[in-house]
Amino acid sequence: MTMLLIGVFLLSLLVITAIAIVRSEDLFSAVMLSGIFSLLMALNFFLLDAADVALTEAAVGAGVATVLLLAGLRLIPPKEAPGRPLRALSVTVIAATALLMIYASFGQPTLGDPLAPTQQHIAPWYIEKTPELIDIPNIVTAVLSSFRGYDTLGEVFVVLTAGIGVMFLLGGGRGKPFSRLDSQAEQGLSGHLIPKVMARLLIPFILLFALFIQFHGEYSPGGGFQAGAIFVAGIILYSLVRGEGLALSVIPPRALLLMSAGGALLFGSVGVAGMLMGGNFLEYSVLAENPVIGQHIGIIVIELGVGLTVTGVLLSIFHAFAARD
Amino acid sequence: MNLADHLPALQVIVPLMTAPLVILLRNGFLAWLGALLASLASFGLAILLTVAVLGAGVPEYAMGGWQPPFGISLNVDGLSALMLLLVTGASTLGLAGGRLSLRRDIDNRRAPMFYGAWLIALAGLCGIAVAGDAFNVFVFMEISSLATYILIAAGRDRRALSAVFKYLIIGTIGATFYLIGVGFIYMMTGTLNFADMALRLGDVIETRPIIIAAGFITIGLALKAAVFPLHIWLPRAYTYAPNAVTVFIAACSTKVAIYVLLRFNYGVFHGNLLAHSDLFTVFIIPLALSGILLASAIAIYQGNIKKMLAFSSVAQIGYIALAAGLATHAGLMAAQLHMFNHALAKGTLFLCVLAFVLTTGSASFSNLAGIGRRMPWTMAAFVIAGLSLVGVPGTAGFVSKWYLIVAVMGMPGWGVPLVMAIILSSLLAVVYLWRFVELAYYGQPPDGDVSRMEVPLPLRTLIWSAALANIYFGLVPQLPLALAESGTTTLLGGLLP
Amino acid sequence: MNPSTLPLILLLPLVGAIAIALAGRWPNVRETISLLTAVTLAVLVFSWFPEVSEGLRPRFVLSEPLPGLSLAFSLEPLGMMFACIASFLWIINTIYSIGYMRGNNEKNQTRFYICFALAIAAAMGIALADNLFTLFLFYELLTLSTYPLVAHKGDAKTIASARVYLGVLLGTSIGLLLPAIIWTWVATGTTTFTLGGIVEGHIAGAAVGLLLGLFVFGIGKAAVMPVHRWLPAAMVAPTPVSALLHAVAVVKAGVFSITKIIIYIFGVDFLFNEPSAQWLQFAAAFTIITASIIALYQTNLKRMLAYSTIGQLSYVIMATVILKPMAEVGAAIHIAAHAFGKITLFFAAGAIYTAAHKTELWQLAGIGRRMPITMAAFTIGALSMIGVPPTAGFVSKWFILGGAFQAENYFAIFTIIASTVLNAMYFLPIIYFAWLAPPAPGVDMNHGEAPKAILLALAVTSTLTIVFFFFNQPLLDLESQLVESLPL
Amino acid sequence: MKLLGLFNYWVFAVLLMIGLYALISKQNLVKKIMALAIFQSAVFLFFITMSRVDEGTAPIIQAGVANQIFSNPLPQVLILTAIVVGISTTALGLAIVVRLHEEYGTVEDDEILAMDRES
Repeated sequence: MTMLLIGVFLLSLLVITAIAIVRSEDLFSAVMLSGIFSLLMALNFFLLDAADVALTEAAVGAGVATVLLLAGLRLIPPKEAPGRPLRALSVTVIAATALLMIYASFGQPTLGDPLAPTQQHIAPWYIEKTPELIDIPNIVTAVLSSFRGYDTLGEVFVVLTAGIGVMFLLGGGRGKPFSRLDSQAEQGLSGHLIPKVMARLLIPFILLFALFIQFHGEYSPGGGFQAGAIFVAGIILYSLVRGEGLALSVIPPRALLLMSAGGALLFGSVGVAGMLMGGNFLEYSVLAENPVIGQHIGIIVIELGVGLTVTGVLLSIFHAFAARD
Repeated sequence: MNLADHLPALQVIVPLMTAPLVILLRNGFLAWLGALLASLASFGLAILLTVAVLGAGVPEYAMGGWQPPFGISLNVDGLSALMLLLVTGASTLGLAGGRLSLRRDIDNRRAPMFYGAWLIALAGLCGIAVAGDAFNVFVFMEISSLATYILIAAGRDRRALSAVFKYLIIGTIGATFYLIGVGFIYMMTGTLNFADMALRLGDVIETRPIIIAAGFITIGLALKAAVFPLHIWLPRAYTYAPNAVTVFIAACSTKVAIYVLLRFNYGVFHGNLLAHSDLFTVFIIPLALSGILLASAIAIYQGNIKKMLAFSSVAQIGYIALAAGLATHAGLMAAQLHMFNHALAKGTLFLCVLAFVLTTGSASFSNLAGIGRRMPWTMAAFVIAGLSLVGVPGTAGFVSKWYLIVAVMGMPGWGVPLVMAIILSSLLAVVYLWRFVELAYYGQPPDGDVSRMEVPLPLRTLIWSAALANIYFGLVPQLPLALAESGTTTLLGGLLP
Repeated sequence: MNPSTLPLILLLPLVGAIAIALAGRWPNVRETISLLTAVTLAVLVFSWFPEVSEGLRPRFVLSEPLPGLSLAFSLEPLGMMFACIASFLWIINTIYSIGYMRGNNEKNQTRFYICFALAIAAAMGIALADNLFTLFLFYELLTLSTYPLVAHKGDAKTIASARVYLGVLLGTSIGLLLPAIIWTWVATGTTTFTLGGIVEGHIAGAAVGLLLGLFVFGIGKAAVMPVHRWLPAAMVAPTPVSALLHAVAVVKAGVFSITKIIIYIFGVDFLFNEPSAQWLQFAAAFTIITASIIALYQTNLKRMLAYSTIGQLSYVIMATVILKPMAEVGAAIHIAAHAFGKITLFFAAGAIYTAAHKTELWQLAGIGRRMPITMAAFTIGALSMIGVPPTAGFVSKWFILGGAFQAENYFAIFTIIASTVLNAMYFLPIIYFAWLAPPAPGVDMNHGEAPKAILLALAVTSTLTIVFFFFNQPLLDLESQLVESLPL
Repeated sequence: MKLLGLFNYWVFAVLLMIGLYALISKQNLVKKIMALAIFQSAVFLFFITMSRVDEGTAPIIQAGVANQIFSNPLPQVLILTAIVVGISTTALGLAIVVRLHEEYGTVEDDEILAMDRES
């Protein structure tokens, strides 16, 4: 009951934040609010027993998205043009839809109902079979990378596509090419002592944490995607401290491209290997004598692929935005 | 397992896995070549799958070796094969015919990214066509959509950017609506697999969430499919995209959304929700009808050939939606045939437009006056494909229109007015096409120059092969017919007469 | 002969068209090819004549795109006759065209010959059609391939007229004919032309009249009012094209299709006993009389001829809907008779235009002395239109009237007589003025006869108009087969 | 109690509509992208709500503890994917907005539309 009430409180906050985002005319504050929105959302997910999702939402919604929006706002005016009249028709349609959905909710199973169809079909099978077939503690990781590994392959390609798109749109044209970035002009925060020292101290830990998330994903919440996002957060922090150019020299753009494409290829080649060794695409069981070991190998390699691609793409995107002026 | 059993997976993997390799290339030509080869290979795979479907059938493919509904399955039936042929064929046509045009639109340095996106779009569309899992469809829908946004944004006109942003917003809303619908169904059935869904839906049928789900899915996919009046993103996106891209997406991307709509409405809901077909019919037919008539009428007033053809696409989507909305055997046949035939005609038309723009540099009517005398071969192909679009007998377009009209006549009470609407819109199609044809043959070129300036022979050959395919499938439509027949059987599952 | 060679009849002009396209750079070669194709085609078509006369019905299915809808060809008396007329007149028209096009230095001659060959191919397709679907296909093809011919000149006025031409023909065919075909198919499950009709037992009552209406007005080429507008509009075309439209292919295809549909889809007997179909003879009669009256008021020679054609076409339709054996034969023969007469008239008009650049009626006064051969031919043609013996027009009118008496259809008899009088009223004065009146003031009379090619063509067609009066037995025998099953 | 159990779904509906409303009525393109994020987040909430089960814990098997009740892992997996799709869309959309600003000098939708009409 207490949990439920906390949930209600958090959700109400969520709605208020959402309204504040929509109403705010200053885009900077809107970006900050949407970071808060994501954190609240992550908290909610945590309450709802979805640790992996909470971690991801925090890393992506509050972290990556905020940084991206800020990088974008560097290039565009941060003020919204003053208000325009509401359109009565759209308001009516939207309100009606919302009421309809609320009306429909009375036919739905309530929160946490153990008899809901979702808890009866398929999901129990995952929970029951994971120890036997895959033998890793984190069921979410098992489903993500093995039972529904094909979706995850698709997810990696979505990320890669976004990377391709940003590089295609911002990588050419009027912006400066990567190689000619002037490290003199962009000193970042290096003039400020305290952030510099703090960051220096933090960065190694962040990177270490990322590696932990990457390789411990089978046992605890986490995996390639979250690891990539956190790794990127570390690099971005570094670049804030040391200026763009130096951060870039740590990982050259061509290497980023190789990472992005290589990660996706790595994932795919695990699948093809399964095919060559007599199984179906993405069938890890055939990778080793013992099917369970095969699953382990498959999961570790594809998670690595996911991590590589996510890191490569996110860094490319960040640099593409940063290199534009 | 032998290789033949892997065909459904290979259909997706081949273009998907080639894409990261292509973006690593540094040379525009090599990237194009790589993309073309991968696209040709997928076309070959689609043909193999088609042969298999028409033969013994294609067995279900369990991804990762996990049997559905626990794992993700790939299912290929006649309708999927039809879509695969369309998608891979259109992609190959666009790439093969678009070399010269793309070389102009996209600078060499960014070309590998562009071709990578092209292959990802292709893989995404193929992925939707073979998917047997509702969430997997969402993932691949997003893959193809994101990649398509990139392709459209590559247009040289700055309006390509504003068009693509609108498309991105509406496309995402559509996909999210779809996801919500899937969520509601999952909530009530606990499964994501199409076949399993259809099986388990019977128990919870007529509950509020399922009805809401049907609404969300239908509206979301109608947004993606640009069913009138949810089409606002389409004309500008088609117009300002690079010409080769228009050849590709105009022929197949909206049809894939309709494909998913068919899968859901018939494969999943229909057998369970008895009233569903009536609801669907009542919802979709008025929209389809107004699309058929209004979009055709709007097309008449366009001054840009690409925009005119784009509005024509909206009208043609109306035909498909109308046929699909009839919820009869004949209607589904007509819908599938029209998808195939319209893709054939539109692909050819846009390929001709590509050739026009290649030589004259613009797609506006004023600039294309007299083009028929300057490029007689291309223009003749345009006329043939245009006739197919109108539905003149002897062309592919007639076959599907015939089926459509026969299907419509079978509707008690609706028959005659619907037939009249279809015929009226065919006449409107004659008007808008003939406006251009007349201008092309008898108009005065802007600079008064009427010397010959045809595109190179390989491109002309390609254009003519596409045009002749319109005639071939008008006289020998057995292949699409067989596929549509097989598709209809699986869609209805023997539920309807 | 082997029925599988039937498609050759279509293929030949198509191949001719391609050869003409390739030979476009050398006018002499191009025109030789045109002529050769025409002659070969005529020989090929006529070689089927004996077989069909003997009662054989060669049939060949090329493909079957949809169940029940096939692309099939067959030869039966009506189609045989149409194919013979069209292929034979094509030869003469080609000769004439060479003279005309060169004489007037027309542009884009290659396109002209290509489209001409395509139009003939389409006409052959209509003649050989074994079912409504095939008929419809070639009907549309004929419209499309003649459009560039009508728009030949390419100026704004021509384009506008060509737009009317295309708009009316395509509009009616898609808007009315196609639904009619679909209706027939849905109701009967077939579209194959069958002697005795296929509709009986499937459609009855007022629906029959409606279906007939869809067919008659859907076939705009037959120019039953009010869908006749395209024909006067098409007068902007060069004269050989007018000849093609009025005599060789287009309008003939229209009335041929209607006749064929009435005989083979509805069935003569069935329709005779169906009161709801009776409206058609009134529509035809209205067209005959109105067109004749309008023709009276025309001042332009070609426009007058156009309205004359509209009236004559409805003769055929009128004859068909008398629905008596003799009248059916008369209808068939009138297609041929009118073709010979009208082509002569148009050739003469073209000859006058080529030699003297005259288009208006008042300019023709006294022209007979300058162009005696042309005007002699014109006179023969005009007499045939009125139906004066010894011309072709008399033969067909005789049969039509005979049929009307058989049916005791006094309305038809009256219409035919009234229109004959009207025809005489607009043709005879021209003949009189051309031969006997002095030239109108201010008209340049310093011209001679038309080019030889034109005169040759004129001579042939006018001779034919007369020969047909004396020598028509083979055709009569052939067409009698149409009504063999019916009591004469 | 039963009503409170549906509260999550109501918030889902309200958030969804807030997002949709902002998408339709806001002219600023960056704002539209943020609205898209809210719109998608609502769906995440919807799925995750479904996955929760009373007395359950996150679906991670702890050694030595028997008879644990786990929340449903499947919606969580789906939403992990959907979050990634969402951020990818945001990134691409933002890149397009940056390019639009370079080409048109504004990021207000109606102003861009007006410029498009002129050309």
